[in-house]
Amino acid sequence: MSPSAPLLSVERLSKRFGAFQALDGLTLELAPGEVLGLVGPNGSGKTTAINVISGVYSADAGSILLDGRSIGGLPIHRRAHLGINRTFQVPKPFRGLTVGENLEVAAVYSRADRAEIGKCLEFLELAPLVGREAASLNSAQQKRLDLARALIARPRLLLVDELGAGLNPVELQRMAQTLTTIARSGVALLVVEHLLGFLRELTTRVVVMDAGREIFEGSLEVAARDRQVIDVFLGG
Amino acid sequence: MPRGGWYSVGVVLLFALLPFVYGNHALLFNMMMYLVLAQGINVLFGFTGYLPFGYVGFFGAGAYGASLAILLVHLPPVPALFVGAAVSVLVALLLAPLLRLSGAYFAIASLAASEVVYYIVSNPHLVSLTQGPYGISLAQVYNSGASYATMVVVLAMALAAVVYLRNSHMGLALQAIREEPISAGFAGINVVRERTRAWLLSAALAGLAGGAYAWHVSVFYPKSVFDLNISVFAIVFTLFGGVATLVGPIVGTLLLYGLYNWIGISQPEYFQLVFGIVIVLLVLFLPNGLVSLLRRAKIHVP
Amino acid sequence: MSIRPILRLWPFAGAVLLSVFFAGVAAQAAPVPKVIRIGTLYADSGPFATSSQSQLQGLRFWVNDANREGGVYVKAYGRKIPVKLITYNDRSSTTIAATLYNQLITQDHVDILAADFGSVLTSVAVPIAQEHKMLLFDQTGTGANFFTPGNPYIVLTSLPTSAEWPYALADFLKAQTQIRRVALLYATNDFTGSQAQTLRRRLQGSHVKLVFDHGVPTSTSSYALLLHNVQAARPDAVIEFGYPNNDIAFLHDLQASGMKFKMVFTIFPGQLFALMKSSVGVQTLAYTYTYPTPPLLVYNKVNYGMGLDRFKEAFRKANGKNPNFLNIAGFNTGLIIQKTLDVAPSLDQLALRRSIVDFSGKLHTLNGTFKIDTATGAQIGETLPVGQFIPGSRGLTVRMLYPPDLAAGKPVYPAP
Amino acid sequence: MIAYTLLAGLLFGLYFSLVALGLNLVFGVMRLINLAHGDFLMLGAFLAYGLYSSAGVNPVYAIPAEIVAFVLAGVALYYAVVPRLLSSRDPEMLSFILLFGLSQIIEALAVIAFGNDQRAIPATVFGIHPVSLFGQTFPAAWAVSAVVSAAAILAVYFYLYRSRLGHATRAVMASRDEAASTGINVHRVSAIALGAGLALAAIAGAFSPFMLGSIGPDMGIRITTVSFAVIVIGSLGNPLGTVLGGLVYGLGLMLMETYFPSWANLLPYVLLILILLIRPSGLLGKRVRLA
Repeated sequence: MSPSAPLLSVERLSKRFGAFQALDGLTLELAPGEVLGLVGPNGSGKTTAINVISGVYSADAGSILLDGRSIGGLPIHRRAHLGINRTFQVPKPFRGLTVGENLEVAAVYSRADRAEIGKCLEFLELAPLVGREAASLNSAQQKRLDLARALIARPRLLLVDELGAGLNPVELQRMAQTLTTIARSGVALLVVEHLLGFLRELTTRVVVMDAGREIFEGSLEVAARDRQVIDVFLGG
Repeated sequence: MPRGGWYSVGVVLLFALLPFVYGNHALLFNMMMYLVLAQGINVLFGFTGYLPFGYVGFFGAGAYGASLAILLVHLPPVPALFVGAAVSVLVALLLAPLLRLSGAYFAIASLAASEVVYYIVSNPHLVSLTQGPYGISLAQVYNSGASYATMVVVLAMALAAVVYLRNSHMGLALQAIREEPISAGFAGINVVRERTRAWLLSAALAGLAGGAYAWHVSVFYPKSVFDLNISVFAIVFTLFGGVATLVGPIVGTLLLYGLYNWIGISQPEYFQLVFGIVIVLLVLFLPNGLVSLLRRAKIHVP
Repeated sequence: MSIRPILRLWPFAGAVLLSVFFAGVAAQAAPVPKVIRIGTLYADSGPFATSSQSQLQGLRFWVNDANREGGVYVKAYGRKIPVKLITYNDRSSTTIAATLYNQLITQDHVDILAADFGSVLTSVAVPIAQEHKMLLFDQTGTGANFFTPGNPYIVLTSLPTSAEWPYALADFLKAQTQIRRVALLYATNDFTGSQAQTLRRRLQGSHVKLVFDHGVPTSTSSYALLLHNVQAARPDAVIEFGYPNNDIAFLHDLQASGMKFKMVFTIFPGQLFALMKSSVGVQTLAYTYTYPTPPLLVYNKVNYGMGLDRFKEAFRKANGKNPNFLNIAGFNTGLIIQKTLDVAPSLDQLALRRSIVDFSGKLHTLNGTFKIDTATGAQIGETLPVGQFIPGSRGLTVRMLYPPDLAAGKPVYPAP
Repeated sequence: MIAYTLLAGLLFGLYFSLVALGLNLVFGVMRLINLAHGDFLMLGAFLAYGLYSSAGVNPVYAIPAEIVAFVLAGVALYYAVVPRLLSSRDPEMLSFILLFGLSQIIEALAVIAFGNDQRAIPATVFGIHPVSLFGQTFPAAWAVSAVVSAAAILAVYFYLYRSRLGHATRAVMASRDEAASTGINVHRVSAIALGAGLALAAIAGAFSPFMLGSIGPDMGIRITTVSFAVIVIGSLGNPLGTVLGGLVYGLGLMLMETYFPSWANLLPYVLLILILLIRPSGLLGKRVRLA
């Protein structure tokens, strides 16, 4: 499908929490610069997929390859150094630090050029807030800070978890542009999103999940007419 | 001068000069000891969020490590002090897996760990090694002036460590870990390694303080260097002043320990009551300690 | 921005303020004494509180008694001077005690320094006194390692060093032909650990065998299971060495277990009789053995200060209760201080020590013969005999058993 | 010998279950570790001691007084601080520190009120004859304490599984938010659970003079740690798992006291650390939150 060799390739990934099978053999691939949407009803395993790929949880079974190399056993910071980064559904900035310090610490420990901080602040419209404590930012600002913290580490694969939730239409529009710009620079994006309108701005290719499994892969338009997909969303 | 440097120099000079005008050196010595321990708690709790109830375990390990280096290996006291610190760090390394536990579990597990160290050191079967419950006598190296001077140096080291953390990326990284350990990982920080380093640094400070204390009193029993009240005092002083700052633990120790020696000498049980009430009020009304009042007034606190 | 430089000065300002504060506290020392200042510590809480307070009560009784006569005669000044007692509360903590001993020496400039009760709270005073060249009147701190020939700044006033306590006990056991198997249970601290060691050494090579020999932490408060182990060793005699809390818990659990041994020995019923009686009951104490001390033990050869009967009466009048041994120990410390001031040509601390050496062995108080090892300052005069509690119509009385010159009868063995 | 040790272990095991039960109940309902647990036990011990020494009341008859006093204290404590804490940013750590402060306050007040002497209630209060059990003789006080412990554990079982209040309590244990959304008065249920937890501690306290040795104001922190070890061994948040933890601890302690007495002091601490590190879920039960 993808013209170039895959950046990320996930095979038969499984994860169980007690009696609950959150991931059940998920398989997907992502090329550099590609944007893939991950959709599905609540509890279908989207966020778990991101958590397992990014290293927050370890998988019970299956493999995660980056550039063909297995990263399944690596701790989070090693994955970050290899180019995987992410945002959170509920943003998790370092609340006691200033905006500037949030990015400074990420830049230093990602071995990034300190000059990137300024660019990143500009790019995400955070420059005026540089001296503010992160805890004092509003939710949309915290989301941008979360994203900035991820970008400063120069990711090649960015996992985006429900970035649209809670944003107003103007902010949504800007965020879509921002993510598109990021993708155009060659970063692969895996986007978990409820807001299909927002997702449509970013990509046409989606994977639909249900009960930890992929039930559809293809364009958003085709998915909207797919029988199984409709059942899952409406009947589920 | 880095942020907070002048304050540190001031405090160290204060304790270097006070003995010339004030004769109760034991009081000054104990105050320095608590300053060091409060900063050690600060390194761990303030910067990483782990509350070590059993912090006194490192203090005791340092006291015993230094004493045994003097008694068994016949080292001079100052090198022995570093053996004490090394013993503390070794104990901390053994206990590093405790850092996998969160919040209250860590606090209680660390308390249990310090009791384990205490019961091993004081076990009658180890009399030939540790003197068991019969205590240590360092009468042959007793030197109150030199041990006082040593504690001044240890204090300087403790303050320098916190000034470093307040000004360095490591300090920033530790605070990031405390706030959001997962995000910290994505910021590229090796969470396990950084907080283990803070844990070892904190243990080393307590070990140095313990060694200097052992030298200064020169006769002590296991119970006196593994006394849980030492942890309690240091924690209360730190919380009272305000964590994750240089000045908070200093202010907390000088005020509360000063007050303790002023009033507490005649009515100590009322002091425990005051401590308890201070803690409860702090949690309910001022969880970030006294210095947060200054912050609210927009005064920068190093 | 202008506030910054001022803030930087804070530490220095603080230093000055603190210095002024402390200097203010320090600025008072009288060149000509209107009073003789005696400094000591006590514990009103913690494990040593009961004992410490009794000892202080005895010393304070002596102070009041001396001041009623216009003070004590001080040879150095050729006249009577009132005595002033300066005390602080160390809460049974050695850390606090160290600060407070320093406080007494450096801030209050006491003329005479007396230690708190027991080895633990005395231990920190030993190096401090030596450093400040103050003679430490060690009242009941019997730890053997306090007394070294190199340190003249200590003298033990009211008890022999603990290692000497079981001399009579060991000889008594060896003199009983029916006793062949002895169980020894002791708390692991200086005080009782050294007694266990002495007993062990002195019984070696005799017909008496230690069939059980076990140390427990001083904090032990339950002996039920240990007693079971002791019973399994089938001893003829059970010797328990502990602090009062240990002895109480031991006797308490012994009674609860329903076990009977032919001979049971504990330390503190002979020193703190009233406390032990109220804690474990007369029934439990009956026929057990102990080291009787004054007031249970009466020395008749008193040549200095009140005799026991006069003391008991005066103490009862002043405090509304009968004196215990530690009251007498504290009072006895006062007597030794009084005698020292009476004969010492100056208040120089080494002169005090030399005078004590001079009257050592010649002084007989209600606490026995005061005699120190002149090289180390350790007490060797006051000995501890062995006695047994015998129930009678007037409650429990102590029958002296050993050494022979004090003996008033034969032991009731085995205990009924 | 071994029979005696094992039987003594069972008696002590039941008693230690009671010692820790209240701590686990409170943890289950509120997810907070009551660091003052041991101090409440100490207060219960002094209440029983006071009733005995002033009026000769047998500790068994002191139980109703303990229940009334400590349920009231628990409910009052709950409404005074807990709702405020739960709404703060880091409720777990803050409440932990607050309860630590409370523990200091209780200890200090106890010293002021009772002094620092160790106290004991004579074992003769239960008669002077030891009790015979499977051919072994034990102090009567041990048997009485074990029977009272078993009764208290049964009472907790009936409260949790056979009463409407208990049903609501278990719902709050499962999920505070979901319980609230189904109309359960979460605060009322939690306040009662805290009261019950303190009362259980106090009942254990009434028998502590016989099982733990003499009582004093400073006994609290050690008991809190031992209790925590017991509930971690059993299972955190599962009150009946406490019984398993208590029995394991009681048997372990008696075996150590018999065969390695000088190392017995280490037992609760070593067990606590090992279980937290190796099997944080306890012998039964679910996950402990890891950092």
